[in-house]
Amino acid sequence: MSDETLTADPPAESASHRGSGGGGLDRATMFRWGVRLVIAILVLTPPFYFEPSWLRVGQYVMIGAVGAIGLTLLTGQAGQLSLAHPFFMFVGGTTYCVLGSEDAPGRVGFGLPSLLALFGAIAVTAALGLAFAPVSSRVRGVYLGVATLALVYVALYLGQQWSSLSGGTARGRPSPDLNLFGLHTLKAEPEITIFGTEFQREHRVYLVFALILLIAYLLAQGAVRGRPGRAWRAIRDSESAASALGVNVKRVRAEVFAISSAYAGLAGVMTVMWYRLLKPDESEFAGTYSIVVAIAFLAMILIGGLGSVGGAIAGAALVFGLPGMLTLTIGGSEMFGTSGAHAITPTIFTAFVYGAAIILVVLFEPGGLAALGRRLKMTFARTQLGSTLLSPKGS
Amino acid sequence: MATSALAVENVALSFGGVKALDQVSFSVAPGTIHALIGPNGAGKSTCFNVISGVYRADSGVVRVNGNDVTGLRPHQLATRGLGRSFQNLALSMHSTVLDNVMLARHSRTRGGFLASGVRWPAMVAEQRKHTARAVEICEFLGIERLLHAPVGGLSYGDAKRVDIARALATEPEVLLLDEPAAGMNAGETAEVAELIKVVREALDISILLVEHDMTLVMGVADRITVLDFGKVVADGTPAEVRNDPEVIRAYLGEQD
Amino acid sequence: ACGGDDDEASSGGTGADGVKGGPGITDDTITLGVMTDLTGPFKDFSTTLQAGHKMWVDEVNGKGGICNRQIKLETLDHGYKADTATIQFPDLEPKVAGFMELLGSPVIAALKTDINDKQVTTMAVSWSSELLDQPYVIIVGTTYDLEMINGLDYLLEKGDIKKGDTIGHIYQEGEYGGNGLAGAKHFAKENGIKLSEAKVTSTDTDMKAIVTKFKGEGVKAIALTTSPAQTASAATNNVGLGLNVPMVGNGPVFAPALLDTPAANALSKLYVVASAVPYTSPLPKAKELAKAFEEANPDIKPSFTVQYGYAQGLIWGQILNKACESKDLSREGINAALKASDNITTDKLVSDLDFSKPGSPSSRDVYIAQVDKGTKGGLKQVQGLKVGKDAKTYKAPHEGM
Amino acid sequence: MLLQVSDLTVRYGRTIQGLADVDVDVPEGSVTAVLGANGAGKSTLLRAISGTLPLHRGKVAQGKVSLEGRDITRLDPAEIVAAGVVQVPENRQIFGTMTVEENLRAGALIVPKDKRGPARDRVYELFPRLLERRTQRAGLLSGGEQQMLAMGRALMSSPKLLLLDEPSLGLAPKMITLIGEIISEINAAGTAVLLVEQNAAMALKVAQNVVVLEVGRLALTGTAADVKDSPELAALYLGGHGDSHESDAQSDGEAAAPRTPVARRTLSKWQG
Amino acid sequence: METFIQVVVNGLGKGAVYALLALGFVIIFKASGVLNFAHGSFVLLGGYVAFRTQEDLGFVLSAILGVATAGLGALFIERVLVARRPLADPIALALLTIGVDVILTEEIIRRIGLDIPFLGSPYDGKPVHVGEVTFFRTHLIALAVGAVLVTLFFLAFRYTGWGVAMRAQAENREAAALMGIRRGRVTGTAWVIAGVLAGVAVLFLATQDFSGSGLSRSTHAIALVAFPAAIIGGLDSTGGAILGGAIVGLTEALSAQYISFEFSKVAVYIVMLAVLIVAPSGIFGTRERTRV
Ligand SMILES: Nc1ncnc2c1ncn2[C@@H]1O[C@H](COP(=O)(O)OP(=O)(O)OP(=O)(O)O)[C@@H](O)[C@H]1O
Ligand SMILES: Nc1ncnc2c1ncn2[C@@H]1O[C@H](COP(=O)(O)OP(=O)(O)OP(=O)(O)O)[C@@H](O)[C@H]1O
Ligand SMILES: [Mg+2]
Ligand SMILES: [Mg+2]
Repeated sequence: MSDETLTADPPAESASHRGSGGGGLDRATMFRWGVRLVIAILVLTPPFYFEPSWLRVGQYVMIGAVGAIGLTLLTGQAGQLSLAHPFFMFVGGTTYCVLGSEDAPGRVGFGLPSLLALFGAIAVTAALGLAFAPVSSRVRGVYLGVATLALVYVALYLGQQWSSLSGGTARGRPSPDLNLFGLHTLKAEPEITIFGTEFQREHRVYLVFALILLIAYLLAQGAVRGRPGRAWRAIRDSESAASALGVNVKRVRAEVFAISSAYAGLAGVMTVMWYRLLKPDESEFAGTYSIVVAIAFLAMILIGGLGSVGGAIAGAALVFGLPGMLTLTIGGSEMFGTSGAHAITPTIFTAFVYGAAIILVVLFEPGGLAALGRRLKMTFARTQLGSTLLSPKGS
Repeated sequence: MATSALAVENVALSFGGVKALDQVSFSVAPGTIHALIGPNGAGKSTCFNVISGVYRADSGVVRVNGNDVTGLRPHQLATRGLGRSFQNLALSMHSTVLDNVMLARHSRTRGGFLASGVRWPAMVAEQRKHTARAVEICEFLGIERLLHAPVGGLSYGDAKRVDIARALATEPEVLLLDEPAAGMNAGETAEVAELIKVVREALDISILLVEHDMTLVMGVADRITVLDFGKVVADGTPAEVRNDPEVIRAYLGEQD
Repeated sequence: ACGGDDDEASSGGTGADGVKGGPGITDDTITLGVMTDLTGPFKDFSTTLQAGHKMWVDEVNGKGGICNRQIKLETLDHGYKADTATIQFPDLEPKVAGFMELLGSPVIAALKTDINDKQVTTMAVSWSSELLDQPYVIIVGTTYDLEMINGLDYLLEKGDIKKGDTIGHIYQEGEYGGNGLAGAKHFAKENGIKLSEAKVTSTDTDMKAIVTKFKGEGVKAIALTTSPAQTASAATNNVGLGLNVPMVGNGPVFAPALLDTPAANALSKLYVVASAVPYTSPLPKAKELAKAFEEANPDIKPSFTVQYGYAQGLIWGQILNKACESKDLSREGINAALKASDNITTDKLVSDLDFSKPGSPSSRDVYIAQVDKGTKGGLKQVQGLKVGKDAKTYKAPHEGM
Repeated sequence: MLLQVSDLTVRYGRTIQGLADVDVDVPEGSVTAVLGANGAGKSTLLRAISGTLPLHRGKVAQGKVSLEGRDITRLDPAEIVAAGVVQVPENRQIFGTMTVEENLRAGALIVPKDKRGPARDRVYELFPRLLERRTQRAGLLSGGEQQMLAMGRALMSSPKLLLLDEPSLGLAPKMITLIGEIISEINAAGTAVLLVEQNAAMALKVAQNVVVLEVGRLALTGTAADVKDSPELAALYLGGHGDSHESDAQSDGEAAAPRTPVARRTLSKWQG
Repeated sequence: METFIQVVVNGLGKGAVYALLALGFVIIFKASGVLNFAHGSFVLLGGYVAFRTQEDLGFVLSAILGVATAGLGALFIERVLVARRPLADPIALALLTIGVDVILTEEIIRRIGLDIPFLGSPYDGKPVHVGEVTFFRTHLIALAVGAVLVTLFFLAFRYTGWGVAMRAQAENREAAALMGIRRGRVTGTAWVIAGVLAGVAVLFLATQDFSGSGLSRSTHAIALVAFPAAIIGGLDSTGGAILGGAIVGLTEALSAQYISFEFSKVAVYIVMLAVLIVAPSGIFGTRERTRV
């Protein structure tokens, strides 16, 4: 990607060197908080306006965003190409189900509290990511990309073979409810009413996902701007230099792979919650944990701008969100044929739009949406209003 | 005799048929500037690579402050007070200058994914302290204006300064500089020479220097070792080396 | 897709004619949902299935509809993708009284809990007996396990296989193949026959390795629970590698388009077992439908799903009529009508169906047809509706719960 | 006039100005030296001539480069090479994964087949070290060896105009002398050379004309003899401290503070 | 024993086609550093054109037309999309190929509609029996064609300036431009060749000897199976592509026979992982070595 995308934003700690000094509530800070407030409102209010279908699209986007953040850390920041996300999603989802549900005939379950199961899933995927170190710290570039593809096949195979854990391809196994201190996220009943507003299941799932995404985002952003991020970018650019400066390259490579795996594992848990079902795929080319999904994640982080955490979310909105949104807007439309051998059905149309969107992004903004955002910000900063609001001294 | 800051003893390394280093021995006395010179391909950078753990020598021993460090990995050496710059600028071209320099503080600071992620206050405070130091070093090298510029857009000479700043930022006891003045004109080279001296004085460290600019070498070095075809062919004070006929023949050429 | 319209549709009140309404019911229409695959692997299958639906809808509406209401279908294509279907479902569900078609095992699996939560009666286009524990899911006809048992019974009767023989079974990963395998296992156990299993995924198309293995093991017949493409490859290699044994497969293993491929000649030893009539069945109703279909769709290759789709309509018609009689077209009313239906008939397009015993397949009878290039639709009926001896005794997974 | 650069202004990205209104002439058969501090725009000038600016996200904003009267300002680099201009870029840029020999082959792609062998022999004769390392991966050569290879690769073709960006970078004193001799020799054979050098002594020895750049602008043009003979000029532009001629280009055109003189810079010991 | 021989014969036959596909990946990767995800759709494109024209033109002409279309299609994509972004990172270009792949595949599958397109009727489905062992003609011809094409390519690569130019420009665009190498020509040629190889491969892939579905989404997917073949051999090695193809074909066939069919795909990847742990750049791939 273009140079710009690969640059981390200047580290937060360095702000003091840019002369903003004082630290009081200057206009820039106010502006920043204002922007955050607007985003928070935009993200948190949809449950009150949108229908369940649309909320599901939103939830799905957030799953993609969490996974994509993990991948952008690994691929964008640390330069390790990985297609193994579906594998870790699958493992995360499976672990959550195994830990969180009761033992049943033909199905292993530990019946742990669901929150514990959630963290267990993250821990297990992180550990597995670490266990892949012999490959992830030795193999590089495209070779690593295809090597990680092996894991997708392993997931497919294990999902089929190990049905006591996965539930088998035929039926899968239901997701345990996420019980957040008495709040049943996934159960249809009871509906909770707060301040006269009904919180249906889709509302609850949406808000819980938003919370997870927020935490995932903040952690990643902090790491990127801080010490780990510097090490990642350093090994991406020159391993020997990084190592001569005191970075344990093998360890950092293994660690970032594990972190990325944990993100994927979390996305896997969310996936299971979204479907309320864990179901291994029947084939490697179609399904929830398939190669198509691996490529979709790659597309997200590239569209978003390699290495950019915010961009990963934007990329997820496009890649995971667009098809759903199109389905809902044009799904039953008469404009498209639904019969006949060669009809352009909404599904095909959606694929065209998706493909075209990818091409357009690369052609017109090779730095991804993150670069576009930066550019808009720069343009805004040059306007009268922008310069007053954004100038560090608020002058 | 005080233990030397850095000692290379009978180090040999060959690549295929090429003997890049052939029983090389020399030592750097504490607090001195020691130059390593020799024709192109003589094995100077290879020697640096062996000292800093990038290459593993076929035989021989490397000591830092008297301790045997042979075979340690580069990052282990970095934490033992060995800092180095690179002949061909191994910088992160897409990162900012400050980012590049801060990397050198990696092993001196704590803070993994979670601590950085939640911006653990103790960690943030520590990072701030180290950032201030990184900025101080950049000011010292005269690149403070470029702190937030991506390295990729710098001119060659400025990039070279970033590389030196980064080596300094590891807070080394022994500093290895590989051609720090390459790509600089006479005035800038004099500036670098001055900086090297200041560094030695202010930080009280030992410096091993590879450089082809004789004005610089002769001006700053306390002692010089000359390599040719992987062998030490001369070792002495600048004055001795300058007049060594073997050195003139192999390296300096007929000066006018 | 914004709110508003579904409020009227889902008005739980009672209509002008005193019939209790529900989602998808208005005073003059009954809306049924269709979630199908028009772009993915089941494109061929669904295209003709939709034609069958349409024939039924037109016919019923021509006669004044059901319960004085016109039937309307809301169709969505999910392309065999569970995620798309998961998003579509909450959008479509409030608008419909029930689902005329829900296709695709990953989709059905993903929507199972939603279907239960919303209590929406759903006709699944899947014949897995694994689904029989679902109170709101209708399976029309015999399940895959029973199809397979019936088919193998047929070969046994014919003398193609006997006790002590080995037979090979190629089956697809997932609900479909798993259920077929359950049948084959039952048959093998009952008859002292050795079973060599080979699992494939839906995207595998080259069966050469498997047939080579079967040949090495000396199998006497090949059972298939596969996709048509896989069937074609298995058949070609069966002949190509010189194995040449009879093959028997579940309903979905065959598609008429295969007869236009080079595999056509190799397919003549394939027997297809299904609870729906073959396209060219001599049955009068089947003939009538075939004729109507060809007139309306000259450019689409015919297939048995034309009649099957029509039969699905007939079944829904009987359920809705029953619900109408009880003056209750609400979701509960429809499901109660389903549960009370112990003898639904479809002019023999599908065997008679009994939905009153939860866990038990609605029928055990099958048609057996042989692939025949000369026949339209490619299948020549070789045995009318019949239950094999092992099929009678077989106990489905959720039976007797 | 072989090469005429007139009124050239170059920008990197949208705002960074690399060169402003620069005029340089390279007469046929001459050696012209380009001198200047780090960041003065020397490499930028060569990139503008060889057409490789776009590869650095830069573009010619104004002005013109013409070769023998033909406008080559926005031509593709390959076409400019075909027109007879070959550049040895800054920082070597050899093909690291290819062997020494393959690097030389890559240098001779535009040369008729029968000329390739002799050209290669000549390079090996000039740099026997390269002959010794013929089958070695170029990326594993020492810095100086790579520099020799970069030079040798350019010598494989016989251009009208050779652009050299710091050919003495990282070379031992003896090798620098040799490079100087080689430049004079190919110049004598008819090739004009535009030479960017930090080693002013060597540059002044081989060059007839001198151009000095300062913060992207032309500070001086003259003959080598003039510069050598004028101690003030020499001190000001070639030997003096770089402090006064600092580039302000990076900081969006804002006037930047010059580097603090070395004498006033200090570094305290780290008290960690 | 016969079974074993049969298994090996099957494996090598498939391996030849994998090698053709793998070589296509390798060439594009070598010339432009791009991992081409659209390779599968080149396969579909060539196959589709050959299928639609074979009734009118006969097999030979339609095959030539199909191969040519695949080559030109690849060139078109290179010219219109890839070449437009000379500065883009190879990964961004890989993304571009994903976009192209989605559209092209979806469109061709839509056009195929309910047809089941088969190719290769002159040699397809006419096995030769030698004792108990069956040789499929499709496999034999694929082996022969593969050997010839790969050798030709290898020679061209070795002994013409084109090979050097290609590697030079993949490694350092600026330096290559300064050698007078025209980027467009070199990458353009590479894409054409890759497209042609894909077009040739489909003439074997869409046969009943190879698949039961003719040309379908699965054909497209097979192109992805060639990934491990390219990787095992080493992405920048032509000889490696051949070896990789053979290894993948044999691993698949042997593990399907002696372990289980469903394991065979995993087996291929496990073999690949094992190779990579020992040789991180494949068997013949140039080890990424840098010095400081
Ligand atoms: N990794 C390697 N593999 C093979 N040969 C190598 C390797 N590293 C160095 N060499 C060879 O060893 C010799 C010494 O190289 P080295 O880089 O140490 O030289 P140097 O003294 O630093 O020269 P310069 O002044 O040109 O930088 C050179 O001839 C070089 O080609
Ligand atoms: N790719 C680039 N992007 C942005 N700015 C650039 C780029 N390349 C050069 N510059 C800027 O343009 C100015 C001129 O740079 P140039 O490389 O031409 O200097 P130079 O005279 O060759 O210096 P040196 O002697 O250090 O090589 C510098 O200020 C530099 O920061
Ligand atoms: Mg060196
Ligand atoms: Mg320069």
